[in-house]
Amino acid sequence: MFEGFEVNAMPQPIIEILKPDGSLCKGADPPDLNPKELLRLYRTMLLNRRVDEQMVRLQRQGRIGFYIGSLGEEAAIIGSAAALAPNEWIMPCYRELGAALYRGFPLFDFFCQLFGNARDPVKGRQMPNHYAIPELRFGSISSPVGTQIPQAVGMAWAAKILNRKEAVLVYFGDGATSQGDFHVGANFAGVYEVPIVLLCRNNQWAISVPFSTQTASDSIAVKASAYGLEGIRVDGNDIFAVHQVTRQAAEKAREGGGATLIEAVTYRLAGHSTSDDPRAYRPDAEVKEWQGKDPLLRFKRYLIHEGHWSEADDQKAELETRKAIQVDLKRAEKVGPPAIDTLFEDVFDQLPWHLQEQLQNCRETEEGAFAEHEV
Amino acid sequence: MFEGFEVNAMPQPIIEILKPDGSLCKGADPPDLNPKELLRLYRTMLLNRRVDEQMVRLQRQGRIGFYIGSLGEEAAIIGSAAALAPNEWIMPCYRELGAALYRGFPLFDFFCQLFGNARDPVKGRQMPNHYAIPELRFGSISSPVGTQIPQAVGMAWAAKILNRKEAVLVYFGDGATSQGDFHVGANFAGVYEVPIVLLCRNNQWAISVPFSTQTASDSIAVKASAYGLEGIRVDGNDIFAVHQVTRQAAEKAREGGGATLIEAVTYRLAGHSTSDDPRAYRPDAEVKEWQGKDPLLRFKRYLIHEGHWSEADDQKAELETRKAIQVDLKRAEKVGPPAIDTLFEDVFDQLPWHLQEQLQNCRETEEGAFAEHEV
Amino acid sequence: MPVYNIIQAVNDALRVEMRRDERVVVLGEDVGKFGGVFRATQGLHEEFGPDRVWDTPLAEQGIIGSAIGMALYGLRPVPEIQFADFIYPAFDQIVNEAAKMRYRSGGKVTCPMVIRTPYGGGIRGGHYHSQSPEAYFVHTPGLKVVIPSNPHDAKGLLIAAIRDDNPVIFMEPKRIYRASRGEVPDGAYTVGLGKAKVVREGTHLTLITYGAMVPTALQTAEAASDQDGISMEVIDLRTLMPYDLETILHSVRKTGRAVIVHEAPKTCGFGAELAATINEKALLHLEAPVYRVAGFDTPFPYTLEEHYLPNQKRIRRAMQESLSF
Amino acid sequence: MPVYNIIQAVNDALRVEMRRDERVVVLGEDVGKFGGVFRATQGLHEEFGPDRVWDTPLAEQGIIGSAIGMALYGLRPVPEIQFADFIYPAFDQIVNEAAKMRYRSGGKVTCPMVIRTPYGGGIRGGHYHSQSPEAYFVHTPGLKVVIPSNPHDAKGLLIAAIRDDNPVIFMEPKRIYRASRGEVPDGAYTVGLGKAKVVREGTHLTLITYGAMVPTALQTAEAASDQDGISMEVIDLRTLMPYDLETILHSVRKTGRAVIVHEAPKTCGFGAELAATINEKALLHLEAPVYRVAGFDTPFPYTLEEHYLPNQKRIRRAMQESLSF
Ligand SMILES: Cc1ncc(C[n+]2csc(CCOP(=O)(O)OP(=O)(O)O)c2C)c(N)n1
Ligand SMILES: Cc1ncc(C[n+]2csc(CCOP(=O)(O)OP(=O)(O)O)c2C)c(N)n1
Ligand SMILES: [Mg+2]
Ligand SMILES: [Mg+2]
Repeated sequence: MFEGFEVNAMPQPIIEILKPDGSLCKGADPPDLNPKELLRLYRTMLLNRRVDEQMVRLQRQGRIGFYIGSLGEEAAIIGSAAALAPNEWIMPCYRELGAALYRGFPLFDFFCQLFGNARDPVKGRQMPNHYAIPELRFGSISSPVGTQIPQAVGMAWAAKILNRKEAVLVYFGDGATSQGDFHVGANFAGVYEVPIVLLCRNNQWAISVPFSTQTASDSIAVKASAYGLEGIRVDGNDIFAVHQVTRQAAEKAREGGGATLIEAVTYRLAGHSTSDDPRAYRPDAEVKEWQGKDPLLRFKRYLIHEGHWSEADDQKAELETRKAIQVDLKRAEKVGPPAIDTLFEDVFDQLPWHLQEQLQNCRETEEGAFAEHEV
Repeated sequence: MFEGFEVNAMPQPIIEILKPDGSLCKGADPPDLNPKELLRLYRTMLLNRRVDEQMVRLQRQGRIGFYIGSLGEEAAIIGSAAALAPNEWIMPCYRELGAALYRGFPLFDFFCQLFGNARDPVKGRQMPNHYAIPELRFGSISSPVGTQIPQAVGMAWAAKILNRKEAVLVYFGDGATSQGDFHVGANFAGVYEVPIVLLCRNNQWAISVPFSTQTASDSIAVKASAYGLEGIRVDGNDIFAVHQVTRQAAEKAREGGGATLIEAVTYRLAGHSTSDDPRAYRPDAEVKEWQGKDPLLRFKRYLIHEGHWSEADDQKAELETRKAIQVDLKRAEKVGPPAIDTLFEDVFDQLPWHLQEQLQNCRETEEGAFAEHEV
Repeated sequence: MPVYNIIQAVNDALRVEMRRDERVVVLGEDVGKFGGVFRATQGLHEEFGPDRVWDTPLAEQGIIGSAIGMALYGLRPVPEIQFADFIYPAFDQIVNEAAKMRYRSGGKVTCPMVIRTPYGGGIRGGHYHSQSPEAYFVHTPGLKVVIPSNPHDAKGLLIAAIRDDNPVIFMEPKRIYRASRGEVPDGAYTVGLGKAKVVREGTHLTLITYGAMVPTALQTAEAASDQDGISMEVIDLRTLMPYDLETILHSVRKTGRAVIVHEAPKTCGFGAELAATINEKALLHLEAPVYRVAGFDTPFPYTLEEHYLPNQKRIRRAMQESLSF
Repeated sequence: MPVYNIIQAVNDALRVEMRRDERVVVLGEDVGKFGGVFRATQGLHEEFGPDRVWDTPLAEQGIIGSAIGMALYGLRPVPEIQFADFIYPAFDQIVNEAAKMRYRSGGKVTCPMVIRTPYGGGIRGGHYHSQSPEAYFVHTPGLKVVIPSNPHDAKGLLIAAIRDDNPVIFMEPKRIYRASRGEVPDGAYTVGLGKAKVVREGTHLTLITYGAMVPTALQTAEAASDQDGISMEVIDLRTLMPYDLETILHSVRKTGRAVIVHEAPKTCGFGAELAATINEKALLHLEAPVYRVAGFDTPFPYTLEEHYLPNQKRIRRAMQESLSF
């Protein structure tokens, strides 16, 4: 039959810099990050890892209702977030705690959000891990998969309209690329050449659905061609490679070069969330194989090998990290629930008559409850 | 910066067989269609063209409320429809009258639908051009752009499940490719390898929006790569090329080879519909250029050159066509509106209490009206 | 004062606000050079240029999704959905995202935007160019819903909506887009959201309606007073969320009778909320049940649309039932 | 008879129908090998194989769009939407396509399918794992809407829905998925769509509710009779469209008082339709206004969900208001 237009025949390089053993790939230029920057990245990854582990324990103990972490995906998240300027917007999915921590999200605020207590920045209205940090240019997290993509494109479009030389970074998973929102977001990004970096954490799974059932395309990166975008595949467990491609994509965006779709090839080492048991649907062997590619260990080896870090430093850092977590966790766990009045705030900028009425009705019905709930 | 994955650099051939002057392209194998088949195709194209012209006049005269035609796109539509077996489903957009006529859609039924009268197959419930001919395996036409795509994929999927060796053909425009429904439909088609031909009539315009604003990709065909599908570009004004690529894609589908995305490059010579005035947004020069590529004229020249047809035959055919149109139009225009009771039918298989009550109420209120409206 | 129709009033409101506030931008299918399929954005592309007015690809979820992003970034987008019937691909972005942004972020993130869309029947548009989906949005906490019935209100309400800090669904009565004409003040003025208007004083019965049904209601009221000496009060709600309960109750307490008129299907339509609330708050003042004259619970038809839509006959019938109860 | 919870009953219904009818197929996110995030499809993939049970890509509009196509082709698809909160990307396919297919084609094309989806709060799911969107679908002509409250009805209603020739939205009360247990007959049986059930007889007041609110209503009724000797009749609607008007009116005419309870936001919720219709058809029997105890008109909260959801306190309060009116 006629020669069809067979894109998938093309080879797709995966960009790598840092090998699992902590050494650099042959010919790869070392990251131009100074030791201070390198250690900030490492400490953030370490913190992200330990917070995740600790919060999963907390959930098992019934102290929080739910948790969703990023075990194994820290490099893809933190490496990319670090490539943006602090004033540039990050539009997250629900796994980018590392990006928030890199920008200085206080652990106390995070823990309060997990508890949904009176000090929760989002007032106890969303599930754990669904915070919003606009003061750090970090968007509001939502559960519906993919909705942040066209929104982020709209933000980048606005930045372009206002002639700000800013890039926007949006995160999403492999599953999200199947949604209409990914399609329209990427298509608008191409048509209006907006300054955005579309970063897909391809962690191979969408809850129990493997990448092979998500799409028949060879990769996520190849989808860029459908929108006239540049598509790049990068080793998502390689913090240097992720950082470098993201920085270049962001720079290109700032300079009017438009959007880039980056596929960070990584793996979700844990269950989808604390509600999930992955043993029901995937082989241990696969998990083991990816454990061998641990981004944190890889980075640590590099730092030690380069003399920026030592086992002693590491133990010290581990202790500090644990301590920091314990201190804020204790404080956060003491805070009571939000006042019931807060239920009615923020639906609109003001309380319309029907909400005033419902608040009044709720007040009267709950009587005591209000007292109980004061903080 | 890193070498991105630049698909758009690739050349994309447009498959052609029949030149505008009616001769075959060098090296192209002549269509394997016998004279009878050739003339059936031609007569259908001619009928499609004359019906469109006549109906636009009818609308201008206020005899019908609206019309949407396919001027200039007849080859893309009829050439592809003819490549399917009669028992294979066609899921149309709203411009595929030619496909329906090829399958034997009676003009009388079509005209009754335009009038929305008592003999309208869809009971006067939809705008002109929104019919349904399941008895000819031709789906129900809907206005929302793109919705038929995932539906057609579901039909092809069902055919596969039931081991029918059938292909499904779905039509849509260039604008439709921007919808989430195109994305999910094509993605599902790739994942489940369903026997479908996705045929995009790229007529360069979506009402007033040019293809260049619709997407930044080089073509529609290239989007196939995002779904692991084969993508083909074909001259949509070349009935032989369209027929051949569609037949091969359908054959591939029946044999378990999965889905194909065909981009038929054509042009909407008229306004979007009778509600539109294209002079407000596009240059005459562009229209003129495409008039020179007229698919009907091209085909006629070929037939005459090959001795299958003559000017005399053509005049005869024109007369017969006009006559056929006049006869059924007269009959159709005489039919009165549907009975008011029909308003309440077919919401569900049966009339629930609330619709019985509303019918009763309507009956009583309209009294006379009912009599008036009897056919 | 110039006399405008509703389209001209909408166009004027957009122009006035775009001149006043750089942050106001317009996007949608065919809204640019072409000026919109109903011409509501005509001339904006010329005056404000390609950086404030865009034609978009054919994707409602992309239009609303990116408009939300623009709002998050600080702009005041006014996206157009070409027909309300085509708003559903954007439904998730509207009800799960725009509507909940402020609440879910603890009030830290807002998305002020106005989604303009023509709604309603009477133009021989059949299933997909005639729908009235307002109840879906009224039922969604976090959205304001506004429906003008005349040029003066259209301009004043649209300007108020653009200046409002909440997402607003602004539904335009396309059936009377051109038929409804009236004096419209030059320049900027607002008609406050949440305020209904008594467009006809009366004593026997209260007709509550909005949008394209207001003229029908008024004609029915005139006919009723001429032919049967019945005095109907007619309320034009103008804003459905939050709606003006006070004006409604004040009128119903006076007349003791209410009939609600809207085009949307009756079951779970906005009229259900009004009837339920009136009964909840004014039961003892009611001399008769609150009746609803609405579209039938069927998809919107083509040929018989004038029988589907509330018309004078059906409103008169409900009036008589109420008065003779 | 085996004792099942609602999930097991749903699973059993699917198995029974898939054994009976080859055309019945299941698709959705994580419904295959994994058996669904709530385990409702557990074992189906093993028993019926990869040609009748599929995991799909993460795209609700793709799930429903292709399910519609399957139905058009002659299958009986039972797509699952993982949470009702995520049904909106498929809203256009549901309300503009599935709901209108029969009508717009003059009755020539039908699409019998059952969209299963868990709905409602009480599981600490916050905004996006707690919603009750039933009113959107009840307001859409062409859709049936079914909501069971116990294992017996869940199985019988789901089987009836699968055999029904219309598109059915089948909403499952996830809060009581496991908590609600009861005897479930083996094999196939149906509970007719459109028939409500009086789950508690009473004389003073009628509580009308459905789904996860039924147990709450019953507990409130028990408490009211124990503590105040008040006799409440409780109606479990089971089907919302078409709903069982006769059973409702029969009860309200007897008790003269009605309170409607649902989780969804009050404004334009299904309770509005019931209240409006009861007032329309039984005004003279009413001793008090019909009250609604519903979710507040806010997005669904997280920490304070038990205060958001109708609870015994709030139902009791409405009851007292009604009785003391
Ligand atoms: C619209 C929508 N559908 C379904 C879900 C349920 N859900 C939550 S996460 C998830 C999988 C997401 O996979 P992916 O996009 O790859 O992100 P990952 O979790 O792997 O980071 C699903 C199906 C949802 N949150 N939103
Ligand atoms: C969801 C939706 N949005 C908008 C419209 C209005 N509309 C009707 S046709 C059309 C353009 C379609 O362009 P294309 O897909 O290229 O098909 P063509 O008309 O060129 O054949 C638009 C915007 C619609 N019918 N449905
Ligand atoms: Mg994933
Ligand atoms: Mg087109």
